[in-house]
Amino acid sequence: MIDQRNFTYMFYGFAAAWVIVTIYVGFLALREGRLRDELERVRRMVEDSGKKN
Amino acid sequence: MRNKLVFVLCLLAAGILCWQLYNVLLNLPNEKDQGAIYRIVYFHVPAIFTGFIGFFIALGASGMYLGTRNLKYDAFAAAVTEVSLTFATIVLATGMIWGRIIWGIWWTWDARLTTMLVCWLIYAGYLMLRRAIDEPTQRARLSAVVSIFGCTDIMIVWKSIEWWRTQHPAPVLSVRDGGGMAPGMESPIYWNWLALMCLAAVLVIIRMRQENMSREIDSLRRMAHSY
Amino acid sequence: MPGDERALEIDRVSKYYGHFPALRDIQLKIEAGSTLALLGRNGAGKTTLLRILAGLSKPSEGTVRVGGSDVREEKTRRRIGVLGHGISLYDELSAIENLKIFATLYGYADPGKRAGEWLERVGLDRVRDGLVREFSRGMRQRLAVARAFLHDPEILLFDEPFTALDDRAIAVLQGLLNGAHSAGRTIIMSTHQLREALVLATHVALIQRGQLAYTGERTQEMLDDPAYLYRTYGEN
Amino acid sequence: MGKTSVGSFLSSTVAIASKDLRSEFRTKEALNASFAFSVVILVLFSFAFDPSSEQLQTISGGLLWVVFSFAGALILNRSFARELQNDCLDALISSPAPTGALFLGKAIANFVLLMIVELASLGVFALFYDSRFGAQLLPIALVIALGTWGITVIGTMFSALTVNLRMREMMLPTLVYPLLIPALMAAMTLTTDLMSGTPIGKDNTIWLRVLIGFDFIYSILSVVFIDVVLVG
Repeated sequence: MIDQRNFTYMFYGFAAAWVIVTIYVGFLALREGRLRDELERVRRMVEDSGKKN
Repeated sequence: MRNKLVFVLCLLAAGILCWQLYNVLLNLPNEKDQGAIYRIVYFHVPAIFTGFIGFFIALGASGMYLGTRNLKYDAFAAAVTEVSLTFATIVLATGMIWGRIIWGIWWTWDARLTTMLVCWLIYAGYLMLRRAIDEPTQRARLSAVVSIFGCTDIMIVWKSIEWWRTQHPAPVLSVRDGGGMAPGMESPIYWNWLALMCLAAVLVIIRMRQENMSREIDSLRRMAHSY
Repeated sequence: MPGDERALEIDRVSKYYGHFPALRDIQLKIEAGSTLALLGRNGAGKTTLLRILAGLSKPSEGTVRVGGSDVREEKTRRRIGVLGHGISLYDELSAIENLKIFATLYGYADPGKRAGEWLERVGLDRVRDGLVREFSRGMRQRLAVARAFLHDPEILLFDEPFTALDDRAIAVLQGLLNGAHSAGRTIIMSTHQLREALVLATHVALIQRGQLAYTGERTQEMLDDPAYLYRTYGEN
Repeated sequence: MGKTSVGSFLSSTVAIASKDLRSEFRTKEALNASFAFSVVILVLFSFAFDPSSEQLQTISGGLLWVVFSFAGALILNRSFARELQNDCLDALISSPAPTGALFLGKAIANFVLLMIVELASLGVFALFYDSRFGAQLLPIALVIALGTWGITVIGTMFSALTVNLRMREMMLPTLVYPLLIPALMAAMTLTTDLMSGTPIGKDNTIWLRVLIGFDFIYSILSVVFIDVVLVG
């Protein structure tokens, strides 16, 4: 049976590792969304200024 | 093709991690002094390996960029550094939690801890520098130089504190000193390392794609202004 | 050919900012003794090209050579003089100190003598020990011109030379440019001031969106109607 | 040919260094600011610790180097920024002087300026904290010189690297201080030892080696990479 001493702290340690990875993945996802929006916007901007000329 | 690779690597990482989590929690014997907390080592050590390998790969990629001036290498270096920094953060966090129980303190100015912290600070600076430069070619050039300076520094720190006070457990793996952990207790470290490398590869691929996208945004913006 | 030894050759030069091509495939040979007016809109790439010619930035592709050696080589840089937007002088130093530094960097054995001569030529010898900070705008500009001509360069690069200058400095500069031209120096200048530039120029190059749209000798038509080039070779 | 190019390298280095020093001595802006700042920090530290206690001996090295590296940031921030004012940097780069000479000239000027500030604040330190370093004066001077060269080499390089950036003043310390850790660590340990009367010997020669190695490695790296930073 698993040792009960310090079990909660072991759990915190594992959780910390996974929380950090999750935060990073969330951060990547946010940036992905922001970049896609921006790319779309800038593409439209280039098309517009191309038309004007 | 690339998506398929990401998917496979994800699956592989998840599979190994679940299997090893089960293994670590339920199959491994208890350690006589430390209690359950020693199991943190199965994340701590693989994260160290992954992080440090990443920083050295970033050094290589930065050198390759300066040699070839191909922005592909710059995107790679940036992605690897950022992902490695995430793993360095994991190392520090898990290490501090372990230290709180075993040493009774969150932090100590020990050789290995200090190296990791210096490493963290240097590469955080690297990422901040990247954000402060708009022009992609200039950014690539300058951050490659910073990466080379930073990696050199870590090697100097590492060498210089080998003679310094050390409180950190000596490396426990058998490859280093032919002893330490029992063979059955050691293998999860390697398995988890493999899993974390797969995870890191996935993150690097995604991050690199973003780097390329932001470069494209930059060039489109310049194009819009030039008309 | 003896002329070739001194010609400036721009061979398939491109410059990218990320993926954006600021200069694309510029191919141009500037014969020794010619005066080239580099024309184009803001952001067309004139300054980028001049910076590459001056060795201030490296092309992403292609080479720039003078007499067969790259512009970043030490001996080539000795043959090039640059005057950019800024005056490139130190405010806290005196006129003579400023020129002496550059004379030293250009390897003159007696930098003080060289600096003194040039102060005389631009009419600043009476204020040789005055700090540049205290100089009037015109005096600063004349000193800047002296700084650029100090090492008697074969190739002179000017970025918008007339824009910031006052009348007297324009007169000094035009005098020096004429002198340099008749002494067989190569002059390359980028400018908005079409008329002034075209009067001096023997050749013209028009850059449009990073590409060379036109290059050739300056013709009478251009003098009569400075906008002619833009109308004929421009995109709109 | 070899001899003349070494000669021109040296004369360019000297020209750049003396130009920087001359214009700084004329305005004394960076010198004054940096010295005033050091004195303020020294005074502030006296509230943090009991200046007369035994404890001070063990932290004096650390305290001094914290002051020195803060003072250094003020001087180094100005180093390449000074060249931006009238586009002077362009004129220097397009001149035949090698970029390595340019770097070394500026590094030497910064070294001299920083040493002046350091010696002055060392005097203030001795006054406020009643320190005596007479016995170990020469080794202390050596350690200070080596540590300062470390700060200036890294600082000058990153001053060049950050010169065209927005937020230059913030980026420079963020990048420079982590890199300086091994040099500062060595200098702090050695200074503390020397101040408390322990000469450089068996136990701490290792730190001297670290300091010398740091200076040597980064001097070489900087001269090699300065061209990439300034030109491309």
